[in-house]
Amino acid sequence: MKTAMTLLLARDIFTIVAVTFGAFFFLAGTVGLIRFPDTLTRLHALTKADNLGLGLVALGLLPWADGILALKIVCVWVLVQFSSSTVSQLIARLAQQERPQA
Amino acid sequence: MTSATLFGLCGAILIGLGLFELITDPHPLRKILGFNLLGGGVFLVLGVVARRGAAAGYLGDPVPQALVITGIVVAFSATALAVALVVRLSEVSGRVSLAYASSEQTDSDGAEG
Amino acid sequence: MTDATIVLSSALALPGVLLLLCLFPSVRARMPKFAVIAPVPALAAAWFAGRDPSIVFATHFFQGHLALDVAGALLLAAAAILWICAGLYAATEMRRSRNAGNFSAWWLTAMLGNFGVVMSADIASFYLFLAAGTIGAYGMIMHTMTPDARRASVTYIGFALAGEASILIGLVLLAAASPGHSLLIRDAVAGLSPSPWRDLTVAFLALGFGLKIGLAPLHIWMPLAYTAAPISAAAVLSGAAVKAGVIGLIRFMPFDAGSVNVGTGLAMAGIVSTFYGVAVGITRANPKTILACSSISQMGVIATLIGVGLATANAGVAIAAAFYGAHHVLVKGGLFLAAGIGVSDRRNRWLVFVPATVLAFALAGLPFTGGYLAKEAVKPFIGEGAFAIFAALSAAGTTLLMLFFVTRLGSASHDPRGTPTASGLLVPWLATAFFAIAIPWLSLSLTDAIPISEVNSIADLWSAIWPILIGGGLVALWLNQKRQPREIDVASAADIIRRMMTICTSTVERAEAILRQWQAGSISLLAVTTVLIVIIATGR
Amino acid sequence: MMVALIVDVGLAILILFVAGWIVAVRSTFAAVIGFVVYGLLLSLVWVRLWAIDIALTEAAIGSGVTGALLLRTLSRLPVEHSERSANGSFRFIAGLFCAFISLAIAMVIVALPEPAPTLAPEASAGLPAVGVGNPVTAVLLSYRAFDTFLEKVVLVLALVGCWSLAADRDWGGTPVLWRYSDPDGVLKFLAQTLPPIGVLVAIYMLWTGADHPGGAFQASAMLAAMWMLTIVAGLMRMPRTNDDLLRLTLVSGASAFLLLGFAGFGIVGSFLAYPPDYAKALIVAVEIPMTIAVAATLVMLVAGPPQRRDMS
Amino acid sequence: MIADAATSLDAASTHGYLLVLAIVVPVGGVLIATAVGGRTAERTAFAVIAAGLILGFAILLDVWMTSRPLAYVLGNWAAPLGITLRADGISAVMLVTTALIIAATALYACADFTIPRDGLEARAPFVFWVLLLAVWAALNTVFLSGDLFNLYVALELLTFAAVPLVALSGRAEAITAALRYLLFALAGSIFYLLGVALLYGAYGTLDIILLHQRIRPELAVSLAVAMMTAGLLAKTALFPLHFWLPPAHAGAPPAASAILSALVVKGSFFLIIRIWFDVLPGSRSLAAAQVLGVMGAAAILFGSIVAFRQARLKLLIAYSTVAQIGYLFLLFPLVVGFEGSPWSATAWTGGWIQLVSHAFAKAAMFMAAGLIAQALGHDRIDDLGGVARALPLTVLAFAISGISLMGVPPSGGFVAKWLMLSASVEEGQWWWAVTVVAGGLIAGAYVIRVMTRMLGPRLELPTLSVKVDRWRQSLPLSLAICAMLLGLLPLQSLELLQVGLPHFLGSAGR
Repeated sequence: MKTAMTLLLARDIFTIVAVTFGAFFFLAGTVGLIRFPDTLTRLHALTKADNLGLGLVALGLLPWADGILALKIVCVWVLVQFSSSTVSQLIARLAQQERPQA
Repeated sequence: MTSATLFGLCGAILIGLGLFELITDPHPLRKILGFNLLGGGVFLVLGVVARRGAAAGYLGDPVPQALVITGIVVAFSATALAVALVVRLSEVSGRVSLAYASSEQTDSDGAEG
Repeated sequence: MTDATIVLSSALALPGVLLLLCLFPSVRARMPKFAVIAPVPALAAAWFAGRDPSIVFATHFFQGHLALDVAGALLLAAAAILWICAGLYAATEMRRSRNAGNFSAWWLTAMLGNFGVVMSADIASFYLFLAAGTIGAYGMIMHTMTPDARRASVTYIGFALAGEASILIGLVLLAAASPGHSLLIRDAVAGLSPSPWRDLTVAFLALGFGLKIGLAPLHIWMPLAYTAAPISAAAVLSGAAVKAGVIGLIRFMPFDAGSVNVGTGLAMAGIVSTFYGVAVGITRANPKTILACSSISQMGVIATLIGVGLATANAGVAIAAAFYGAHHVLVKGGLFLAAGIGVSDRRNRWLVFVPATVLAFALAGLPFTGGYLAKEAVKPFIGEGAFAIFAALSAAGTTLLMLFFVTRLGSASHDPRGTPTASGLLVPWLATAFFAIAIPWLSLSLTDAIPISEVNSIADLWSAIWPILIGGGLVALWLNQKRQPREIDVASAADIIRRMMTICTSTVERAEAILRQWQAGSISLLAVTTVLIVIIATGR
Repeated sequence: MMVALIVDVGLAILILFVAGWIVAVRSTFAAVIGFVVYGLLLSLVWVRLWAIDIALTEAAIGSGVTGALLLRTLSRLPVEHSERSANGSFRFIAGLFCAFISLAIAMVIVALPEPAPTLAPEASAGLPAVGVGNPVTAVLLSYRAFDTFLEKVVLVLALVGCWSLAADRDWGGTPVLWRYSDPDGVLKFLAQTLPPIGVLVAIYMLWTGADHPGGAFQASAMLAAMWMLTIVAGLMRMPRTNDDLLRLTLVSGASAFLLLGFAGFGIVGSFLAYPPDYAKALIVAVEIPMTIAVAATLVMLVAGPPQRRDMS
Repeated sequence: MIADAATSLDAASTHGYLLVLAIVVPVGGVLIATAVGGRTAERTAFAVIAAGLILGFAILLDVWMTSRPLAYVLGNWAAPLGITLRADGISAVMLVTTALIIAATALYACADFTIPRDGLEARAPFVFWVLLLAVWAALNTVFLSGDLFNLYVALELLTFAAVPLVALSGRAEAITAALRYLLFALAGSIFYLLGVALLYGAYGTLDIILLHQRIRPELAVSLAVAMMTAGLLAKTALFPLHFWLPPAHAGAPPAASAILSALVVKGSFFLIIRIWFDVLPGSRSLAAAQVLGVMGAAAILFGSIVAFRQARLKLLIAYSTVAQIGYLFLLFPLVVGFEGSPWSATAWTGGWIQLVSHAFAKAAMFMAAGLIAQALGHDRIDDLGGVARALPLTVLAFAISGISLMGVPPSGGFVAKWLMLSASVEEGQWWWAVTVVAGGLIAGAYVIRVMTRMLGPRLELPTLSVKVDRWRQSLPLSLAICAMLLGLLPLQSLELLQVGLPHFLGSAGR
């Protein structure tokens, strides 16, 4: 009984912490996107922060989801990882090509 | 003040903005953007109507929702056609503008074929 | 009744069929000859109707109604004869013309309109034939395609359309007042008296028809048109076609009810044009122009007559006006033919001169000519009392103008080569001249509907002769002072109108150049939306 | 509830800000980017209005495909600084009018009747006859199927109109999407791995659309995206516009509707009526060609008019 | 239970399936033509035209005989949930008019848009035949649909079919005109959609009959009607919203111009009529009707004068369209507010006869102008000399349609004007009468101006760049004769045009 209560509490805390951190990373990433000088550094900030942020948010939501829903959440995270890494790579190359000295 | 009404007012303002852009901006592509803003506003009004019509265990009246979906597709088709016209115009005349090429349209040669 | 239907509709059917045949180029080429016989059924119809004064009625001809009363029959007969003779003339005249076919297409259209106007008994078909006549006349005037002809045709159609617009309004008002909304002219005119817009209606109609018959100051088109048109065309236009306005006045003026204001106005305009025509005419050199001016003057007399009848609510003027008009049809048509033939051919110049002079005097009302009868017919209305002096002066003026015309005839078309006149031109002319003298007597013997005092007392004769003498004296004076008549551009007024039109239309066009911009258009979309929102929201 | 309202207010303000930015910003490119953002925010609004189907459609078509289309266009237009209309008074008057119109609409919206008239009861009452659980799908494919049918024709017409702007010599040629030179095959890799999943997702959306949010449009947008990806990566070739198979695919959606309609004539005795017990099966049967057709049309519309005959 | 009322009314008509076919057959044609392409497009078009003519006349006959509106409930889903197709008198008349004009245009167009023998389909022919059918489908839907949103889709269908026709020639001016047209039309249709949304929000139905039963004068309705009307005015190009029309209609190929000027603008006008006379309650805004009338009058005078000033034949004809559209809008002040009086019926009939006769006359004019432009290689009015000798039938067609535009008897134009004039006189609104007459005069001016040139002698040597065969010339002539035959109608109101009109003409109500 008591253990169940604590478990529930732990799950809440875990979720809150994880999602908060995730949101923070998103914020940081966005700030970086706006503040950083050139494409590559912006890209750096964005990808790192967003992937981590999304991961944390997904992680935090997992305990609330039953099987199929959890699977969906994981899928979302994986797909975003997948595509965003590719896209950022392409953008990076474009940026490199457009570099004056490169 | 329910959130439905709120978004309804939002839609009204969007309509005004879109209309303004559609009418005042000389660049055709921007006009097309304006049309889409305007459309978004109108769809929002329709969506608000749907939301207010929540009944029978649904959170919204499905009929206007379906109308919005149809409307979005129609608006996309319109955008595609307009954009194609703009591109073709710039290919033919080298200009992206609604002004007629020279001395209004009177020099458009009436003789076809 | 049925045979009446046949006769009346055939009078329109034959020209119509020939007109349709014009669609085939091969037939069109030969049409000038065929067109000669086109008026024959109309002549038959006139004869048929003239025999018994009871109105001949043919119902439902394309939901239109045809009718012919004595007044109509008189005009129809004269017109038909003129169309035949002028048609013969045209067949010769058009021999060298490249597009004679088109000419006779217009010719037939005008003929159709002319007959139809005289015979139609309901408002719609009357307007229809009026329009047909206008269009045909437009084509004939334009035929030679010289710059003058073009200018004349455009001026003519402009004035004619304006006149028809005025008539259209009048007709609509008339139909609105008509009991049970019957479109029969008789019913409509009869029902006019209680109508609140009676004077307005009559005014619109009078204005329109006055324009049709070239009353001053709406006469500008007339000299231009008759001068520019080919001879045969000028003959039928000035003779027959112009009577569309006369028959219109006869049919649509509510003589029973009367209308003092409009009647007076019409009479005033008539008196003015009677003398204005003379005054202008004697300053012209071209015989055709002089004849046109004489038409203005003569139509002025008829307008005065009808105006008096309208003001005094005297229905008798109708038949008198018709009689006077019928006489004018043939005389004026004939004189135009004479002007066309000219006197270049030495051998038979007298064949032109003598009849022309007779006709000239006939127009002035010389006793024992048809003109004398015509004057007698109108005398009861504008021959007595205050109008006696008007009648006398008009006769004098006519004499002056016509004699002047005869002299111009001698000097104007004088070419040294002296080419022999084709008999194809002479015969129609002489025929017309003969009928011009004969028809009034003939019709007088045929029908007793025309009120003329049979006894020709010496006083009557004298009253008819002395104005002619005065006129003769005047022309002698006028010619003695060796002043070469100078050309005054009649169309200057028309040009001024045209210039004013150009100015305002170009202003409109400048406005359009602004409205054509996206900005103006889209702003007006917003404005229209706003206006509609406000009005509809507040209007409920 | 209060929190939700605050969130909504924030969302509304954000959208208005983005819209205003689209209107105000000088660079057209920036405006287009802003429009994509606008679309995404709008789909959030749809979520907040509990219209998940619309949210998906808006995100997929209203924002996604339209954004792709506009960006594609920008890359084709000459980079000219659009002459801002110097005419300030004109803009001012226009602004006044627009403001008035917005105001009027706002007044009406505030004054809309309570309780709001609705067709939700009728719609749900009709569901058993249609055999699907998602009322929106029922409206789209049964109650107002005629709208959907005509709208398929609209798509086809838009494509014909788009093609009609080709040069005469290019007719029947191949439209050109981006072609991305990709030495170390990252994109190719993505284009090889993502599409199977995408197709799977599309099928899932299509299937679940019968009973839950989702359906043909969303699925077709997904398919279109996958197809474009493979084309951009160079794995597939754009079909020629006079290719018979392509033409058949494009009209298959509307044609399926037409056949279904006549089937209704024959079986139930009314155009576009479903026999009660096969209703769901028929609906899905229509949705499949419809999805493929719409996907193809979207791709072709983004690609634009045919360009060069010698493409192979 | 109102729904039941509507359905019971709709269930009453037996031949309702004709309405579905009238829409679906052209749509099927579009799909087949698009799918197969090549020479099939043309063949499909003619097959559809044959069927469409039969359908149109069948519907007209049925409505005429039963003097009841036809109706069809799509998918057995009655309003308000479903969509109902309805054909009242005016729909039937418009269906037949459209079918006739499209048939003539197709015959006329085969010469311009033949698919090359080699089987390879070419751009212009393919696009033309597909879009011709699309225009037809859209128009029939506009005439038949009884559901406001369905009408919106139909309206967009019409726009998407019309715009590429404008741009078909591929010249820069044409494309600019098409773009202007599209953007303005899109603004118009989105306005309309907003109105639809508001009406649904207020009454929870889109069905015209149900709305008519439920609607009350209130703010939402006012705004909705104002927005819808304004949007549709933009698509109808009523002065001062006409700026897109002349270049668009003058820049299109002649066959397309005929369709656009004769039919397409009438589609949105028809919708305005639907909203004003079928949706709105008897108490319509008189002031707004007067405003529409004023705009119409301005269009008549302004358009005619500008037409008179044009140097190009096709532009002249396009501006005359601007003017002729104006006459249609006199119908509002002449009918609204005089419901029940016989004069409203007179004006109503006059307006519709004007619409139909203008459709015929204007199609004929554009076709004639197209032939002339083909023969001479230009359409400069001042250099038209001698055309009458080269193309007599074409000039005759132009003249006859000109007579109808001028409102000179015998022509539909005259009957229409007569009815409008007498209505305005009877109702004491004489100022409309003055406008109508003045408009006729100016129309006379521009028609006469062209005719004088055409009949005139050829200034330079004849250069017939293309030989135009007699058969082709006869097409505009036949259309012009149709416009003239309308002049044989009696000068009184027609019952057919009032079939299915709910309330306002007293006679033959729903």
